Amino acid sequence: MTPLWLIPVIPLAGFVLNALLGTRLGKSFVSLVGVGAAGLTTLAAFGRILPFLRADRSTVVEPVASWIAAGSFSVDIAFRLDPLSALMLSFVTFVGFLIHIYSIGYMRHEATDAGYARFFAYLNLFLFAMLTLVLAESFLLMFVGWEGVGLCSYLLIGYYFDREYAAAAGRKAFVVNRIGDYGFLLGMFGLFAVFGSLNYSEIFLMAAAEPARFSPALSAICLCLFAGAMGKSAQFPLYVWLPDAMAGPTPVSALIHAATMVTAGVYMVARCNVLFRLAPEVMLFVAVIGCFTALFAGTIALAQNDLKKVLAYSTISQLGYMFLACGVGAFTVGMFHVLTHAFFKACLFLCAGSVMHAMSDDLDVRHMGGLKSKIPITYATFLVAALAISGIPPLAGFFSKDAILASAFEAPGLGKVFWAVGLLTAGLTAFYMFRIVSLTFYGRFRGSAEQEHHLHESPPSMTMPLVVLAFLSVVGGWVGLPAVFGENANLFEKFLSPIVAPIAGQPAAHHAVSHATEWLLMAVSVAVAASGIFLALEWYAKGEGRVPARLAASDPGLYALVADKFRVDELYDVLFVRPFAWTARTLWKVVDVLIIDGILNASAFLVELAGDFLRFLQTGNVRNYALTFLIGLTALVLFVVGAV
Amino acid sequence: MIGAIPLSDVLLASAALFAIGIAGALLRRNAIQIFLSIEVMMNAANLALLGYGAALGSREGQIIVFFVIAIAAAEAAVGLAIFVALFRHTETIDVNKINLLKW
Amino acid sequence: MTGSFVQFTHADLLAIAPEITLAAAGCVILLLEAFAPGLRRWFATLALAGVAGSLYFLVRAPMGTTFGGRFDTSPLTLLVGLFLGGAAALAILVAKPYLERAGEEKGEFYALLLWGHLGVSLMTRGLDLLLVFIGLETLSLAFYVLAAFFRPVQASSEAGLKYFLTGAFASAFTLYGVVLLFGASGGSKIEGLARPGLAESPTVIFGLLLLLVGFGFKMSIAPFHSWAPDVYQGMPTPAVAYLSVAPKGASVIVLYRVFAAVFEDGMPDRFRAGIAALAILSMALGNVVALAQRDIKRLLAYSGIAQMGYATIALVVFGRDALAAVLVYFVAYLVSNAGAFAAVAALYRDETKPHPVALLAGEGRRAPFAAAVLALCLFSLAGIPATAGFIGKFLLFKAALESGFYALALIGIAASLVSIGYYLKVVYVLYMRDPVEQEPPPALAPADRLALALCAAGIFLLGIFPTSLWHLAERAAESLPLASP
Amino acid sequence: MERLLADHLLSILVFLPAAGAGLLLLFPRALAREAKLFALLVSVLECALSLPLWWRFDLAARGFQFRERMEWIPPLGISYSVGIDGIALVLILLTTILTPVALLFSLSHVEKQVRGFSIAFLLLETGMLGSLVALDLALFYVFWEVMLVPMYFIIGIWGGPRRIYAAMKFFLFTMAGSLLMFLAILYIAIRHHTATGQWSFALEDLYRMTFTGSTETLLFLAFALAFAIKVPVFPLHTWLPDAHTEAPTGGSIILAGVLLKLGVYGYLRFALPLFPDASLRFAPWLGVLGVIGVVYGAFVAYAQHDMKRLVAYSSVSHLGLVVIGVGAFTTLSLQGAILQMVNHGLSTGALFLLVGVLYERRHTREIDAYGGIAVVVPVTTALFLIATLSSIGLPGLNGFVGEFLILVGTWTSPHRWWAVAGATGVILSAIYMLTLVQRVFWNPLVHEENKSLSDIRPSELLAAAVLVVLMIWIGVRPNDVLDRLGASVEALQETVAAKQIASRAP
Amino acid sequence: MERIVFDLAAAVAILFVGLMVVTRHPVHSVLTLVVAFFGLAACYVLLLAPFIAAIQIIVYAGAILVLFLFVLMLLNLGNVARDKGGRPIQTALSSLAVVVFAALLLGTLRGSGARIPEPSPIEPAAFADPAPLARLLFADYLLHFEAVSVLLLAALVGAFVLARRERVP
Repeated sequence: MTPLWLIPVIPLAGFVLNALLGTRLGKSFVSLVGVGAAGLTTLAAFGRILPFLRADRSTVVEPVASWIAAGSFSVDIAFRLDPLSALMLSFVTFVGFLIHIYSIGYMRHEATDAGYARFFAYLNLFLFAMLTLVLAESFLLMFVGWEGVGLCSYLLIGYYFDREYAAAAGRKAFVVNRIGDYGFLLGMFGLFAVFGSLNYSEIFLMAAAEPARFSPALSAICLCLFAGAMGKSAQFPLYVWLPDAMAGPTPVSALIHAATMVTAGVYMVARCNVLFRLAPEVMLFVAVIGCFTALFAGTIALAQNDLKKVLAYSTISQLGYMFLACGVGAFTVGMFHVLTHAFFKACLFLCAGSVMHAMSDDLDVRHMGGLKSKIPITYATFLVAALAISGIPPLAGFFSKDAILASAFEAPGLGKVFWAVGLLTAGLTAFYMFRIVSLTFYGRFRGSAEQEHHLHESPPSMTMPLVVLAFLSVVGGWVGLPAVFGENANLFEKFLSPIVAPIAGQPAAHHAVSHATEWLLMAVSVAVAASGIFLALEWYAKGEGRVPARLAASDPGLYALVADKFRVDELYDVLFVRPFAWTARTLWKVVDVLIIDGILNASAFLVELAGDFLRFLQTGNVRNYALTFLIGLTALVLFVVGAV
Repeated sequence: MIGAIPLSDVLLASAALFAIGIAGALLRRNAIQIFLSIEVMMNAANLALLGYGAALGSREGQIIVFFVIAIAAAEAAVGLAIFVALFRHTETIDVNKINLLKW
Repeated sequence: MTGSFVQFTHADLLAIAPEITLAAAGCVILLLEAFAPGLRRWFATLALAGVAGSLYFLVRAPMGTTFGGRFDTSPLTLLVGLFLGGAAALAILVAKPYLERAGEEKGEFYALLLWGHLGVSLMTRGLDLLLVFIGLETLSLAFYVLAAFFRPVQASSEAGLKYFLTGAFASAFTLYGVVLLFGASGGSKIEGLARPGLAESPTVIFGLLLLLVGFGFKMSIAPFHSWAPDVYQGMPTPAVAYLSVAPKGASVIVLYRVFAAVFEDGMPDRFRAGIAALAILSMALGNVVALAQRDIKRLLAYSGIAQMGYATIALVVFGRDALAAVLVYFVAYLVSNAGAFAAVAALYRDETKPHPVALLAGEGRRAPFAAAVLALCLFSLAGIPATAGFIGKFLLFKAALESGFYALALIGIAASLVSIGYYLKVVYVLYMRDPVEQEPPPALAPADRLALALCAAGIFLLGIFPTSLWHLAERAAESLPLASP
Repeated sequence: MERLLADHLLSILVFLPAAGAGLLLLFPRALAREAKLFALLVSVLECALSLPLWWRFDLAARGFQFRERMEWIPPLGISYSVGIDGIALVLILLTTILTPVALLFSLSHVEKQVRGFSIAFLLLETGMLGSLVALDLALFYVFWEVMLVPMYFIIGIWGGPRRIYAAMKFFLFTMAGSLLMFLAILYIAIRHHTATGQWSFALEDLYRMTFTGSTETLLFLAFALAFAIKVPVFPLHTWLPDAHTEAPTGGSIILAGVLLKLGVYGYLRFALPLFPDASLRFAPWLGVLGVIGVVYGAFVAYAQHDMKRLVAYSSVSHLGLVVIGVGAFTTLSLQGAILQMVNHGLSTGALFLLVGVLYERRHTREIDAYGGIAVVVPVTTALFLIATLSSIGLPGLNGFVGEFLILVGTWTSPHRWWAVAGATGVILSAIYMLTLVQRVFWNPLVHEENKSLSDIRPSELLAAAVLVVLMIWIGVRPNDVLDRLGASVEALQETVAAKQIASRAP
Repeated sequence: MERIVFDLAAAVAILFVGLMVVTRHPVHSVLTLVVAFFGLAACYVLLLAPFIAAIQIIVYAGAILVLFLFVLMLLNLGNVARDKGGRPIQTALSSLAVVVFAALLLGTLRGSGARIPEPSPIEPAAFADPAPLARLLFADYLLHFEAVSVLLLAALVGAFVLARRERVP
């Protein structure tokens, strides 16, 4: 049985090999090492997961060594296997593996061996970081992975570093994440101050044991932690980096910015559900943020013409869904959506990559159209994934999304509002997904001639993962059938429920709604989704987009605003970026140069000046010397004897 | 007190001479006159010495004067020699004009 | 009057032997100059021998007072004598190659140097104001002449004139001071001043002030300093090397002797405040004006003014430790300052021209040894640790703080911060500028090399192992009736 | 021989470089390269000799180890007394490692007056080590000042265009501080003399003294000023950008790597234990200045268009964090602060080194003169990236551990908000460092002359690799360092606490 | 009676010293100084120091001042060094300083007479006798005597070095 630490270490080894030798040993070696590492670690992972599933599924903690021990502070390098990490582990490794394979085909055209090696090295490094994040037993170790994935995303977004926008996007991603991590850090400080430890097991046990004692401190702490999640999982207002992140190669977008990394925030919140549950107001905050982000991003997605941008905003919106779920206390549901989303969103992105491939790196949907026949596999898989995300039963997305809406509905307080907004968003999702579907695959080709000439289906190394992911997008949801299909239908719920540990003095809040209501809710959401799809097809496939054009024309200002993503980036530019630069310059030029050095140089100068004047007392005339002598003497005598 | 001269008179005279000497040293520009004034200052000192000597009935006063005169003579020799040496360069001993070294 | 009334004992002879040696050495050189000028190149050696001899006799001389209590041989005079002898020896070492370069190697130079040196040692050993005055005048006369020694050079003659006029003027005041003290004590002996009540008498205070001013003039403390820059600039450098060190030390000793006699029970506050004012003025003025100097000899002159400001702190503190401290300080000052002038003498080519700092540019590469020693001396003057200068300042400031003169110490610190400015400026020119002089400086003469090496060694030795010197100084300080804190 | 090594290890360490410098004096000018190699050899030997300290160091012991004591100037009670605790130990290792690194880099880049350069460098090492091991205030002061001279020459002779100004500023700034400290030292010794009747500058003796009220305040301020200038603490930092920028690469490495640390070290070793009450009273100010330093340094760094200046200001920011840790004065924050000093030495040293690599090829430090050079100098880029990540505290590398300990320690202290404010450093540092990386190594490759840049040379690579390895090592196994700090830090805290109680007592 | 004579002589001395200071022509000032020195000599006699008085006449008035005259002639400074005043600040400050200093000096000296202890009565004639002076000189002041001899030698050599004509530029 493989030790847990081996799972992250395998890709790390792959990274080291590729980083040091990759450039010299050429592409085939690199792909071998890179994909091999991914595959091995996947095997290793499942080598742990399957027994775990069969066994009693109790938490396993495997300490490796003491990492930091100073005074009262001590953190070990220890890994943890429990349902939650098992879940993440499973799809992170598997999807990761698939995307590695996909990358072979996708990056084939990469000019230099160096670049190719770099790419796979980064991917492996990412796997290492992500797995550390997932398997960590302590907040600090998780933070290692947390920042590690941030670094990889930074590197991979900026993979085409010689393009300024890519480099800038990478930097933006890192900095914005750092803002979130700042919160995460403070949260950890708080945790250590309160619990005297950073290990999950201890903290959660203590918290669950005596909620009354800890809950006051926890609201602030959870808020800080959630700030981290907002950064990592691109929630409003920290989502701005994710759209830009599309500057990276498409597999990266699929793996990091859709399937795995961005869900780390949700994972973290779910991981800390005990703490969050002790901070209800933060829970509400989470829900609100999630809900708002879902709608907000969904709206923006409506008016984007860049295929990947649409998917990016859709990702943000879906992440909002997940936080909504967590916010209303349905952590397992949130994680369920994480899982399904991983499948169909990865699939969508990879398809987009394949489209891009066909379109010779053009992503503007306005240049596409009628690709259905040219790239059938891509089309088919894309369609499936689109249906899945739109929430059409019995595809994966339907179950998870429906579960979220249901739990929002049953949630007390603002629950109904959340439900309504969620529903609306579902409609939007269906609409914009099929908008791009129609624009891309239906109608006639709108691109340039030689684009058309180049159009071709991608190699199997790329299409094969598509098929697998599409398949998963179909069946992925069946592990979590809603209660209406029988009490034990929801295997997922059952599997994951242990992580939502009971808190002393709090009833395990589970008030199921009547089956009737549940059926009704399902029906509604399906109806909304279907209408969204229908409308999209009507307007864009059949209507060639005349209706929306007219709509846009009717209120160009509004349309422009949406198309410009509500100009949030511009706003930030005015609010933060420019003032920052200005302050920096001012502090330097005024405080440093003018004031401090000014004072110093001035005083030095004055002394010199005094010297320059005083030296002219030395007139060279002996009589003056005699005079100064006498004056000095007289003054002295006056001072000393004069009094007498 | 030996002799009929009150010390106060002597000191008064000596002080006056000393002061005038200083004045001369400061107000003259001619090196030789400056030096003469300095000689006067030394004589003022001698006068006071003798006055004190008489007042104290001590001969040391006279001894000191004796030495001072010797020293004065020596000074005169050296001083005048320096004037001469300098004069060969500058053709003057007006100290206002002698300020090659300054600042 | 039958029989000799000349009273001259064997003890007297032993005591005065050092001075006799010096005088004799001077005469011998003079006679050789007159009758065997061929032996010129041995004069320096002879002079050194004279100094060595006088030191030998000094060490051999039995402790105690002689000549009817008018002449002192004590640990104090011993240490001071060694200090003065060192100065003289260095000056002679530097003088030899220097005079050769300038084509002015005359016996008179050494003779006058030796006699002036004799005068200084009389100053320090005399227990009789008249003797001190005679010593002072001997020194002065000899150095008036040495200042003007380069007769072809107008600057030299002018230096002579300025030194002579100001010097004569000053010594007139000194003399009047002696007179007043004589009038108060009824004798010329210093111990005669140790009579109760004298410390209150205005006449005595007046006299003391006149002495202070007169010797302050020799120490070149502000505002009696004006002569120093001009004279140093015009005077042959080796003579400056002596003049800038030895008489200053001697003057401090004299003042300490007299004050110790008069102020048995402490110095009056106003008097002390007056001296403190002089100290502060010197430190401030010297350092600030030095910043503006372009000529290395003038710069060193002003640095010397400032350094004497520090030394004057010892007079303000006025105690046994302070005296010991200032003795160490002066030994350190000797190696640093004389070393600096030695290096200057070795680094400049044309003695008839001024010595602008700028000409030193790049010598750090071309004359590494001399330049390094110069830099070392400057760092020592600046009081950087591990050099002699640091130990000197260390002890002085320690003494000041011990007696609670915090303000004085603070001002001293501030001043020395300023001083670093110009010391570093010279170092910078030496090492961080490209040469301006076409041909490299003349090869270092053995004598110069020796002198520089001695100074460097001294700086490090004193800077790192000052213990034995400190013991000497402490013993020396006990020779005067001083209160120890 | 073995015994000699065992008994006088510290003395040998301190004076070996000086001896090497002495031997170098005998080298003829012509043998430039040999001189360099010799100096390098000496420093490597030094490094090797310093390793035994590392493993022969007794982790549990509270007091000073490897003690040596001799009378030096008995009448003044000045003794040659040396010894180290964990704090000194790690800094000594840092010194003995950085010096050969700096020399190794200079090997291929210093061309003029090579012999002088090597001599200055070795003397500098003696000065640094001396002031790290000295347990006698006078002895410490001597080494502390002696350090200035070689550094003055290194900056002034081998520095950049404005080197003279920088050298002067460096010297005068530092002097201004230490002269006051000099008076304070004297005063303390005098007080000890009046109290006990004998002279002593030995630290243990003086630790026993207690001062009160304004006296203590003034003394503390005198010490603190000297150290604050060295650290440097805002607003006394303006000498640093000039000195760092103008110094030759090797000099910058040592300046940033070691000299700055001596400020903090001095504060911990002298100011704190000697004047616990005052330092407690002023701790808030210290913390505030630290916070200002963190933020201010970061902002100003962002505004720079000279690579070295940017790194220099980043030092201001990083040491601000260290100052916060010292001000908070908890076991964690102190250990973190000391560890962070090492980290900063490594990462900033590496940054200066790599900037130097570029400078030597392109002879400009203007950021805008570069851009997109990652294509031409991939290895340099990779190394620079690692150094950057270490300096912005990426977990897994050394920087993070120090930062985290400082902040978490500060958080647990009464001054929680310092941690809140100080932690903004993680954002700010990312901003300015990554901007630098982007503008230098990424973006399109526009400048023609950059297209022919040659990548890092073996000797440079070796130098940089040493640092990178240490970064990773400390990042993964920080305990190796922390274990050596624990006891000493607690001992320090006990000394202070004990004295505070003592001074409370009437 | 004696006192009046003394005061007169002193007055003469002071008067002529004053003249010496104000006369422009150096030769004149030397001559006036001669007169002043005679006056002083008279004072010395009245202060029971006839021997010193003699020296004063012979050495001072006779030798030194004549030396001055020689030099004046040698450099023939008759007219060169005619003093044109000038330097008002110097003059003003000097006068002020001198006045203040003189005031302080007089102020101090006035009181000092009283403090003098009354000496053992000696016969004026005996006191004026030079013989004991000589004894004193060679007994107690022998060292001084020798020292002065060195001083004179130094002065002699110095004057010779400086004044001898050779290699004049």
